[in-house]
Amino acid sequence: MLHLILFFIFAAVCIAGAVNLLAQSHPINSALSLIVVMGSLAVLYLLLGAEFVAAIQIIIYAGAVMVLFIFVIMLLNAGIEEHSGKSYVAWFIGIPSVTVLVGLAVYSLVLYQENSDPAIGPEPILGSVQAIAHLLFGKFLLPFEVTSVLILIAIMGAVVLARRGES
Amino acid sequence: MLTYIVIAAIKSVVLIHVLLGAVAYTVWLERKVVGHMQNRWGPTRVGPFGLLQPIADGVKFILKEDLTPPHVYKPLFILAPMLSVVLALTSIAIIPLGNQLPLGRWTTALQITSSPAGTGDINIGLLILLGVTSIAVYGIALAGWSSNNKYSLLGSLRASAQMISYELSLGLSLVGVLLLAGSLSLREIVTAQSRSYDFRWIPAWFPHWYVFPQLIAFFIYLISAYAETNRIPFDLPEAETELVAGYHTEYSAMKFAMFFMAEYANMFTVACVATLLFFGGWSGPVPKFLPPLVQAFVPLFWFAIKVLAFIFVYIWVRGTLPRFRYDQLMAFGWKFLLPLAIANIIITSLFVAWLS
Amino acid sequence: MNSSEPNLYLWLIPLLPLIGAAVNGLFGRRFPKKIVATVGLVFVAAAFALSAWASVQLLHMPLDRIPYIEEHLPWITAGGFQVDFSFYLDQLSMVMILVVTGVGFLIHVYSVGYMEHEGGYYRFFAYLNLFMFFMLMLVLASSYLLMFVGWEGVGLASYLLIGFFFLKDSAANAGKKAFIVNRIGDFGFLIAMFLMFQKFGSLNFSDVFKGASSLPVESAGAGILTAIALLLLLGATGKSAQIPLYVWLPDAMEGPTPVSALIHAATMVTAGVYMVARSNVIFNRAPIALTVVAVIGCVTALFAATIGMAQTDIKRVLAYSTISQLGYMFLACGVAAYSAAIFHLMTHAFFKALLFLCAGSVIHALGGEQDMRNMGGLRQKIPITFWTMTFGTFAIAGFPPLAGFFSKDEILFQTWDSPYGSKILWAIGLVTAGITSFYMFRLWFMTFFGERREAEHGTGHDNHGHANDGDHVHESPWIMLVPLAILAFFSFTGGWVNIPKVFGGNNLFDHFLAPVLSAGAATAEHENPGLEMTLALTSVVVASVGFAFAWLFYYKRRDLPGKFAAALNGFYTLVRDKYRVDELYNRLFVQPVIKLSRNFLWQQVDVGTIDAVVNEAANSAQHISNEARRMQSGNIRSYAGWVALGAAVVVAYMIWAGLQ
Amino acid sequence: MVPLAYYLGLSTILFCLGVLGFLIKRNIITIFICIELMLNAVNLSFVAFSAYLKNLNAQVFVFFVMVVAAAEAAVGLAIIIAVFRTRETLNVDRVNLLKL
Repeated sequence: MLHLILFFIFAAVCIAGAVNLLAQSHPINSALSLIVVMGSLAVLYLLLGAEFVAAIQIIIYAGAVMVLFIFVIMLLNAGIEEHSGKSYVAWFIGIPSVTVLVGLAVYSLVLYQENSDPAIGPEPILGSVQAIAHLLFGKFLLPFEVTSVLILIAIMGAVVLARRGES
Repeated sequence: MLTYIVIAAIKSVVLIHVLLGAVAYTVWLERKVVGHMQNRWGPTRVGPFGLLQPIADGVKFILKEDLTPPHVYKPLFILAPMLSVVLALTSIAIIPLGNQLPLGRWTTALQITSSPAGTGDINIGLLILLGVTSIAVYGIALAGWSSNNKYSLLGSLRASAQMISYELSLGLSLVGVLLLAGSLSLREIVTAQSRSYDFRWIPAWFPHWYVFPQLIAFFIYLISAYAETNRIPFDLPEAETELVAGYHTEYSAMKFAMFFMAEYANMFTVACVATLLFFGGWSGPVPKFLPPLVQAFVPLFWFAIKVLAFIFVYIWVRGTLPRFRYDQLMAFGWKFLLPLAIANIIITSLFVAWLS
Repeated sequence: MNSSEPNLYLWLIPLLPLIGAAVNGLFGRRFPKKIVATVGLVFVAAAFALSAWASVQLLHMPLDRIPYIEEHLPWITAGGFQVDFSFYLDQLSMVMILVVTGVGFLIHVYSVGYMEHEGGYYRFFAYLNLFMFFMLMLVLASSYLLMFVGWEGVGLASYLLIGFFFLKDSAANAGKKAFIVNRIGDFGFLIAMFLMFQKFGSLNFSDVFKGASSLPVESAGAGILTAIALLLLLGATGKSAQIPLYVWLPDAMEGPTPVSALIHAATMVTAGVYMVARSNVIFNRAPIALTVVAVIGCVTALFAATIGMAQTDIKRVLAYSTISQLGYMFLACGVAAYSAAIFHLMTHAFFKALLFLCAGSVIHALGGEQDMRNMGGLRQKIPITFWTMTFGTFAIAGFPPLAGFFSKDEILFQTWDSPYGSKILWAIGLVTAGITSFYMFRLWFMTFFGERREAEHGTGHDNHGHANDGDHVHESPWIMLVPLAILAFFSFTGGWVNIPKVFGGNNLFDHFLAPVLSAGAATAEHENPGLEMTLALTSVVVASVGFAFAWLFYYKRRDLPGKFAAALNGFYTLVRDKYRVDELYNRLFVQPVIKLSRNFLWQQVDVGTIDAVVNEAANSAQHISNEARRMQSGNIRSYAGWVALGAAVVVAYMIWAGLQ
Repeated sequence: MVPLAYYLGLSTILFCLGVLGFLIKRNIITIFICIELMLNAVNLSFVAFSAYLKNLNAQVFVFFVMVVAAAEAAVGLAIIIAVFRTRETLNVDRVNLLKL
């Protein structure tokens, strides 16, 4: 019961944040509202018993990635976005197909809801740190290392790209 | 369930007030200590030894005109200080101050986020702590940007860069301790430190604090903590000589006070974490002759002592060391502390593997 | 290959020359001539030693172990079709490898001296080693397909070596001619292999022969075996220069003389004979094919011999004699006297190689002169060459007790006596023998006797390092003479391995080869010595007659030949122009093909169809992209729109699929 | 007890909002933020599934997604800075040529 209430609260916050993200015309507001979304998502993760994911959601996403965004916004001092000409493809193909996507998703979810047993629920604590660690350093060791390489490459790329072109 | 919520609420109210009081008196303490270090008296006028000085300051802050300059981006300008102070206070919630506290019918843990039974602790306390501190950047960054002032902007840019950079070495320095304790729960880490050593040749009475096996990690933590809290010698974001007052140049009255409080609250958080991870938390001798209720409070006393010691060190360093140059700061963080922390992790993990 | 059998390392035998070829071919350009020669010789010598050792091992093997098959990694495996890199050693292939490596080595040695002053020294030895590799593959192969690899390989090597002086048009063309004519034969060989696979489901000798021996003799009429046999024969005629595909061999004389000796006399051209002998099981069950073989061989022998009489180019004479000797071998095969064929193959390898090398020595001595009319009186000038040449000439003419005598008489006797043989064939063979001895002695007299005649025309074909003047005629260096001596020795004694009973021998060679060759074949047993004696004497007489004529025409009365030719002018010119077969082929086949290619294949098929398709494809692609380009507006959001559309479609499909 | 469908529905809504933002926003940074939003939506469904199917692998995948997102943010923002240096604008409609 408590779970349900919390879910609805934070889901509402999520959607509100996302909508605000679109509504705002200033990128920094969009960024902040995304942070809100992330925070509430972290809470939802906790509800789902994925503590580790929740924690790193905060640390990595909110604490690092979004800071980077804010940082760039501050650096470039990005102002209100101007309203240039609209893209017809985006309007007349993109948005309809998005609505179609929503419709399909809802439809399939309804289908699923009809023929799924409500008995199954989440474990209290599934994503304990130990469990994740065992997966990460056992079964998924190679991908893990590969991601570290990826990060390294990303760092170099960022440095090369952002350095002033003294050429 | 309900009682649990109520108790939690009560606890948090109490704790916040205690913390704010502590913050206020830390300011007093700081002024005193630094004063004596510089052969001055520090505050003496208000009350005996100027003990009422903090209250006077508080009144002053509240009564001052809270002006918002034009050209600032208002919503964020207002949001920023709140954000920082709220986050600073939040992090205290995770910290366990002591063992169970018997209160008549109920016994509860001296910690806000403890399970209804009052015994347990959230498994990932430390992670949450790190998360909260990592969010703390926003307060400063937004403040600087929103106040639309080049000094503020520079200050906040510096601050955010510096905090992100040192967050790494801070987190990594803690990993060593985690490896030894084998848990992320602060309470378990503390209990792990009450175990006796694995080696015969160390006497039993000698405290099994992780500061001894993790000395390097401890110093890394200390240094990065100073950077995290933007204290001297790393207080570049508010370096008066370079950029007036850094990110809170444009702030006044209560908003400024909030930043102020946030800074000191963060100091407390850091000190608490250091105490818990490196100095055995609230563990310490409990004299048996005292009445049980008092006995229950002795650990809290020990904890407070250790934390205050840290605060003192903070002040001491401030009174002693000059300020770094920014590039020095960054180079030091990335090129020295980080590799050192990683090396420490490697050595520790090898050690642990060897033990098991 | 199970461990109980002794390992003969057959795979090394072909490999060694290949290594030599690789080394010389890849790095030879930088080596000095000495190293090139050393490499070339060492590897061939090693191959020879190894094959000798293997042969000794084979001789000590119990007969039930033979053929010794050495299987290595699989080569082609497709469904039921399986061909391995495996080698097959029995008495037949043993003789072959010995001849190939032995004679080959001697010729290598000879070439060191002969090619001294030629360009592309390393190239020459690389090709020569390559040829050795392929030839050994050919004789050691354990399946028709692997044999075919060697078959093609030697064709390639011979092409390269004929066209060795590729700056000379005639040489290049001769190479091409040889290659193309051989293709025709290979075509027959291929079809034969298809048929075999279709019939026996395998191309390994053992399986094919097992299958074939289970079939009845197609005495009634032509069956599949006859077809296979005839197609194989086509291949053989191509490789061994028999009618109708002999035309390439005389032109092949454009190549350096050692090449002519090695490839176009001793080894490669005998591959056809080897193949027919190897397939004796098939031929024995196809009497018609056998008859065809015999007739072709016989006719070729006579035909080539007659041409040989009128040639003036020393190498061409030898070339035609080679053809006619090969004809003898085919005749022997045709009368199912395979051992006789192989025997003659061996002896022929000796004395023909010898003759070519001597010719080469003569040419070398005369600084590239090849026209016999400009020779003469070389007896004293180059005595060693003269004597060795004499051995060779008497051997090929078939005077006892030289090698040629025994092998040729064996053949003639079999032709007379074997159930497949006939008197007519024998008669032709006999006549051919006479002609052979005539033109050989003609060559001998014209070259070595009388007085030296100056060069009226025709400078050297073999564009040789020396200045083309006959004044300082000199004997060849020892490195060329030693092989001559050895070969001379063998052409003297080579025949003694198969002395028939009449002369107190006991047909060692026949019995040695019997397990392979006379499997179910009704070869004539030497049961009536009287007849054999008579035949032998007859052929000796005929040979001496030929000698006498030659002596009369080209030594005693040199004016006679001119008169003679004038007397029967037309025939003489016809013979001199080799019966104008080349012109005939040219009109019959070459021109039509060229016309077809130019008018139809080029202008219609290539330009009209293929190119058109390609161009059209390119154009349409261009048009399409011109349309599609509009999508690439560079506007990120429109891209996003397209992506969203795609996502919607995919999701819709997945849901639909899930509902099915 | 919260049904799985709720979580999935939420993640769907978030995702579609992200796509929508990508379509209608013009500021390149905002568009980038929308991408992050989509990633988060996906993560949510990952975690939900892992919780309901009692299978941890999905959470590991979330971890990987985050790593990728971090890398992408680093590079992407660097690109944005470079673009801004040359174009002096963050409006994607103005950035529609590969070369200046």
